[in-house]
Amino acid sequence: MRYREALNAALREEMTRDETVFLMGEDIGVFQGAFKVTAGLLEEFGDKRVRDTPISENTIVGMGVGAAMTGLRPVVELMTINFSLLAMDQIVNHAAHIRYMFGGQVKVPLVVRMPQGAGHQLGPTHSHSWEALFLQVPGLLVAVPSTPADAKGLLKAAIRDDNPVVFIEHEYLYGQRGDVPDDADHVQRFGQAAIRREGTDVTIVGISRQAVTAQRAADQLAAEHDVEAEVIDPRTLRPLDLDTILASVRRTNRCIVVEEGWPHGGVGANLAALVQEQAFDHLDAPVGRVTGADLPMPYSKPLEEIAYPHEPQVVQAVLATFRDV
Amino acid sequence: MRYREALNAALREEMTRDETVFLMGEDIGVFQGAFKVTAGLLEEFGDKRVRDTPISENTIVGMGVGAAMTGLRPVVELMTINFSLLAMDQIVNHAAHIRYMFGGQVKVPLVVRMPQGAGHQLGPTHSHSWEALFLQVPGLLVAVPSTPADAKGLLKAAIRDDNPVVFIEHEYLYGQRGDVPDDADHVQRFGQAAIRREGTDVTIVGISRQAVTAQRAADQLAAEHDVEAEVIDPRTLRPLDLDTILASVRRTNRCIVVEEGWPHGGVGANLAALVQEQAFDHLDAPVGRVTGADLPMPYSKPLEEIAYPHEPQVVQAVLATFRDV
Amino acid sequence: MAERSLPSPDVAREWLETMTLIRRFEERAGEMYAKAKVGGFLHLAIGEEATIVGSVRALRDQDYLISTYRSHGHALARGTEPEKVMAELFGKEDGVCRGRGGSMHMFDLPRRFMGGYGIVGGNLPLAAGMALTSDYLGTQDATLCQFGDGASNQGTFGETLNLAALWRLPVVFMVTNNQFGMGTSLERHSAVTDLFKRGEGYGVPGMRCDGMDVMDTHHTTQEALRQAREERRPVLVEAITYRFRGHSMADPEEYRTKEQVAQWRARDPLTTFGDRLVTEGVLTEPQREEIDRVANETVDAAVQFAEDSPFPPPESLYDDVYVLGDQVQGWYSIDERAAGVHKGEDEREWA
Amino acid sequence: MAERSLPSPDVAREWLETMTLIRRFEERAGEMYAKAKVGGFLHLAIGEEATIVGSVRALRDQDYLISTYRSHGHALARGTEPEKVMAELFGKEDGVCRGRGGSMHMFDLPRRFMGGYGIVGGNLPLAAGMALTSDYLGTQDATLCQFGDGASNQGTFGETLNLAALWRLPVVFMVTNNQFGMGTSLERHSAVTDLFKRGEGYGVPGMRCDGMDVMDTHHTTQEALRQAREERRPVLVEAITYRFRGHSMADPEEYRTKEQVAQWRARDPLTTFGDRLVTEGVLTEPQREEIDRVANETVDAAVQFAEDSPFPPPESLYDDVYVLGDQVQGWYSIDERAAGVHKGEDEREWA
Ligand SMILES: Cc1ncc(C[n+]2csc(CCOP(=O)(O)OP(=O)(O)O)c2C)c(N)n1
Ligand SMILES: Cc1ncc(C[n+]2csc(CCOP(=O)(O)OP(=O)(O)O)c2C)c(N)n1
Ligand SMILES: [Mg+2]
Ligand SMILES: [Mg+2]
Repeated sequence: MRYREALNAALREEMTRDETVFLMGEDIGVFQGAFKVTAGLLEEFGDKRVRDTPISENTIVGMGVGAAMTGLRPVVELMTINFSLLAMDQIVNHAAHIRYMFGGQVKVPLVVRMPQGAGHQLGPTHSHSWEALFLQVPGLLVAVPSTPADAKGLLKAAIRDDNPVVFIEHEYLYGQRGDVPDDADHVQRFGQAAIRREGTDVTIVGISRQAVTAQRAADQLAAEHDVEAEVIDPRTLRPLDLDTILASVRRTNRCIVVEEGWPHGGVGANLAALVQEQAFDHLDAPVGRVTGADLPMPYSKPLEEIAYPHEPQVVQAVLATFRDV
Repeated sequence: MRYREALNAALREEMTRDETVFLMGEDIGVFQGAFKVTAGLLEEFGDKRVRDTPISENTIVGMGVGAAMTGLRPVVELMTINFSLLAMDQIVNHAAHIRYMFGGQVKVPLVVRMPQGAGHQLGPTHSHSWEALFLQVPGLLVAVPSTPADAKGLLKAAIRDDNPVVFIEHEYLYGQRGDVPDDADHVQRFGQAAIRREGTDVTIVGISRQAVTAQRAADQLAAEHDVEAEVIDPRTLRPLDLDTILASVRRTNRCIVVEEGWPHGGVGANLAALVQEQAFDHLDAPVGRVTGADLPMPYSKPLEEIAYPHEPQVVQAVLATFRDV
Repeated sequence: MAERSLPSPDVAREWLETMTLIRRFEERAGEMYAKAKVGGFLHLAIGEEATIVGSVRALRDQDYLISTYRSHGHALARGTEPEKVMAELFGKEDGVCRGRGGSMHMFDLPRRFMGGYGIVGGNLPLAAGMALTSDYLGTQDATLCQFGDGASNQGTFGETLNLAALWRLPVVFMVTNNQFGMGTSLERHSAVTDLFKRGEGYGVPGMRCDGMDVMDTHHTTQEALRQAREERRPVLVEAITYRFRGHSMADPEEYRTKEQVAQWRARDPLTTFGDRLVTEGVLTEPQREEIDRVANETVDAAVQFAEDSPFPPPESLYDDVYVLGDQVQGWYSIDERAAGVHKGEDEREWA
Repeated sequence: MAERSLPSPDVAREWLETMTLIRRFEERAGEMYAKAKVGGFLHLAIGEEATIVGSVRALRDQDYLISTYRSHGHALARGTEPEKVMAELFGKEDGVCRGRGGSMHMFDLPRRFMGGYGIVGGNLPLAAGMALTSDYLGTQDATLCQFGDGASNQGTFGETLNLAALWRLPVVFMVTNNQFGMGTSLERHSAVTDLFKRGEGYGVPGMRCDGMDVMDTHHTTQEALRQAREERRPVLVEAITYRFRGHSMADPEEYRTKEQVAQWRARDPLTTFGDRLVTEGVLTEPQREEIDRVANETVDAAVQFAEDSPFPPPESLYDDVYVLGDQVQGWYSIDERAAGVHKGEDEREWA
């Protein structure tokens, strides 16, 4: 099953399971979704539960917050993460803060879905990877599924959870295939990292689509450099399963984080800080980071190619951690 | 001279120096500014150059971008940083990206001023410290002045620079006094950290208002614990003077970063990642972080007090780096 | 505007009692702020009591009410205990929001007072979302969304009105036009000063009422709510009023003249409504004074309660950041204050 | 609408030439996209040429023009070299934006084409800012801001129109109503479908024109620009038109009927305007065909130029992220690709 179809199945199952779950977003109904994630759902559930909206990001997220505060479970789709900046105030100052600032009187069971990522030559303003913006925000849960199974399991968990969730999908992953448990009760709970590949020499943490790049790089490292890398996909960044990452680093003594977003203040920076704090004496080399370039994403293919991480950069970063031995 | 007056002087001097410099913002004119930074400027320069705006954050920043693209040097005031989320799209997808995405054909000499910080019991939604959000964004310059002299020197440099600048002031600092060079040509250029106190035992990096907390903590460390801390104030986060920080850490072998914002993905995380990358073999302890609590800022005084950094926490974090020796 | 006739004596008396309570409560809150018992920003609605009580009294118990950072009056009118509102201002554990929100962030779920919000214009989308819930669940509940003249310049205004009209949501948008957005007067922040007309381009019809007249405000809001409820469409109501005090406690008020303030104070809704009740024989002067005395007593008790209530304990700092459970048992933080969220920091036992 | 009379023969011919060039250019761009010579999103304005040429021709050289991600036509009408636009689509170094922006982000400073923007509604504030510059510097320049029907639902629409009216800025907001925001039809995204009326609540008068008629569009835009320029106030113009192709290249178009598309195609602005020029004797059939041939030749040359142009070299990756100088000599990055910005990474020489 494709990642896209897994998300579609999760939405269908949860809408069937719970009458209060409904979808709002731009072109999710008649148009079937910009990336076809919601294909067929309008026909199946009707326009009360699959609602096309005008282009008003801040307001559709805010309406989701209001509906969530009063008993519904809205799943809002932002066509892409690039437009989430327009809804930042509703996501941070409202969705994430409301429960705390009102002393726990109300909950906000809202899911805001959005795909991110570069690689399709969409250029500046349309190629962002911003998990690092959202992981900063207390009150939010943040998911970054990299496989069809996780896409389904995590989305189901997100919809059932009583906290506001920023659910970050990836445009490149939509077409990827993978096995998906079709058990409608299977949910993948947040805060459980996945070890995608076991290894003893170095720990590679891959975020969102870069979890896939990390695995490919690991295979290359084994085949060509005789380095056995352990690949970890955190799956969610809030909550974060740091235990699994630390346990691995304490065995491998080396750690590389791979992400698509900007280098400063990114997921890699956060993990590097946490890992060196918690496993300082276990590190034989600095925690390394492979990130997107520090610039708006250029449109031109050859420039875009070198502006976000690919296997060679991961391999190089890993090998670098051995140079000093 | 107070920090507030230093900013006022910078605005007055630059407006006098350059006819194309003008101010836009909510209640900056007739009301003299929510924090009185623009006091007297409407009277002195008239309503063409000191413009009160409606409450429309995204649009006033966007108008600043458009005006900057066509030859003016707008200085936009956002009443507080808490409202900057509404303008995020114009700041990131427009101000920061326009030069790059149009192949360098145009520049955006825009300054967006905004005060941040907790301590006045403004509660959730009104007590944010978000330098960490902006430092992620390539294309922006980011300033976090902590003294009246820097407030003036950096604001003048920001107005004269041809790049878009996010200029982050601090509500607590507005009333603080300090010496300020009254030479109208004195500018403090970006990318030069200040060593606020010399020391040999540990490097404390303080951001924005926390640079002041760091100095107080350093005095306490010297007086009560016989620890000589070197205190560094980066002054700007983009560009970042990492050299000065690294040179210090290579001497002290210990580093603590103090900031008011949230812990995950903060300035401390970014510096911890950079310092362990660049000075790994020089570190005798993990780079430590003292940050704001991982929650929306509570209104209640005793809770707010413990929810952002004060001297004791800095002292404790510094002493912790010696425990393992 | 033709003068509206009075409601039944009991109703009229209750309205005056509530308006008086709000006035005395806010005056005292101001004093407590001066004594530093209350911190942060304190936005008083003194002068706007007729707008508040007239509109809130047009609501049914099940209807949703949502307001701004200037919402003590809305909470009190909705029935929230004055002592809990005062305790919130004091930042105490017994405050409506356990001291977490403060003056700008009141909330009372049982009474469907869905909160005060600090972000100007931020509550409009929430209101439409609440109305969407009523529509989705097929109830007869309506939502009343209060915001100011300045807020009508925020992008959320146009976005929300369009969506509410497009989806025929049962929501009434009430713009409390008190002539100023902070220090900026209406004509200096809005190109069109007839704010009730601003919704027409989005398919939302407008009405205007005299916000200094509790009866006119009540009558207009009631009709607007009826249309929202029965005809299933949003309505925009503009209430013309004035705030007698500064925007917040720290406001030199250089943006308006003493004369202007005096003119509006001459129309003080408490006085005019009270006088009328006396003239029309609903109340005797002694009864009117009694209402004032009772209000003051209630406020005294509220202050005492707030004084006696404890501050929230430090251990409660992290309460309610998340709904904890299977998924969120705690979370990583580097933060020494975060009890129980230090999983994995074993290596820093010494810290 | 009363049929407008033709402009002078030379002008009429030039309009048809430009409309034809845009049409042929975009058809070819679509082919190049199919051949994967062009990447990303490609939004064609085929069907909207009369709206584009009619409005752009109403501008003076010094006026500012700003558009959206659907702006090849605006650039070409403004005079940007077709080969540079095509090279931009190819992501080549000789593209107008050196291949950095692509189809959605065209820009041509000398011609005051102030750019295409990918964020719906994002260009309205910029346009008002440009008009503010004209006002500030006391010039006679006006700004023409192009956006779509869907964009009129963004918050920036209301915010910007209010500010432009309040400050009397010389800007014309032109909503190109092509009946759809992506797959969402006008009546499904806007409660009020007479979009030209949407500005009234913000003090911006509206006009409507037939966007399939280049003369009517030109006449209306010219009058709007005159008012903006001379009476110093913004105007909202709604052009009724239709896009013949999908929203972007990947669009199954399930949201509209073949019949509807056919009806609009029957009003193809190239055909109707061309026919009229022939009927009224401005052109002979052979001359008309000649125009088409020349347009095709120009496009052939543009494609050849784009093919021959080199891709930007890797070392240029970081060009123009910043205006470098005294303050920004480079900046820290952990990024192996960032030549010259590795100050301080000496300890990782080995890396
Ligand atoms: C988004 C945002 N911008 C600015 C502010 C600062 N601010 C608080 S109240 C206010 C004025 C609002 O005026 P109005 O909407 O008329 O309400 P009033 O205060 O008159 O009740 C401003 C600018 C804010 N809280 N939120
Ligand atoms: C803020 C934002 N939201 C969503 C999108 C995705 N998107 C691109 S074009 C478009 C439709 C815009 O419709 P309209 O304004 O009518 O312009 P048209 O495409 O018809 O020319 C959408 C939703 C975007 N680019 N920006
Ligand atoms: Mg007001
Ligand atoms: Mg359209």
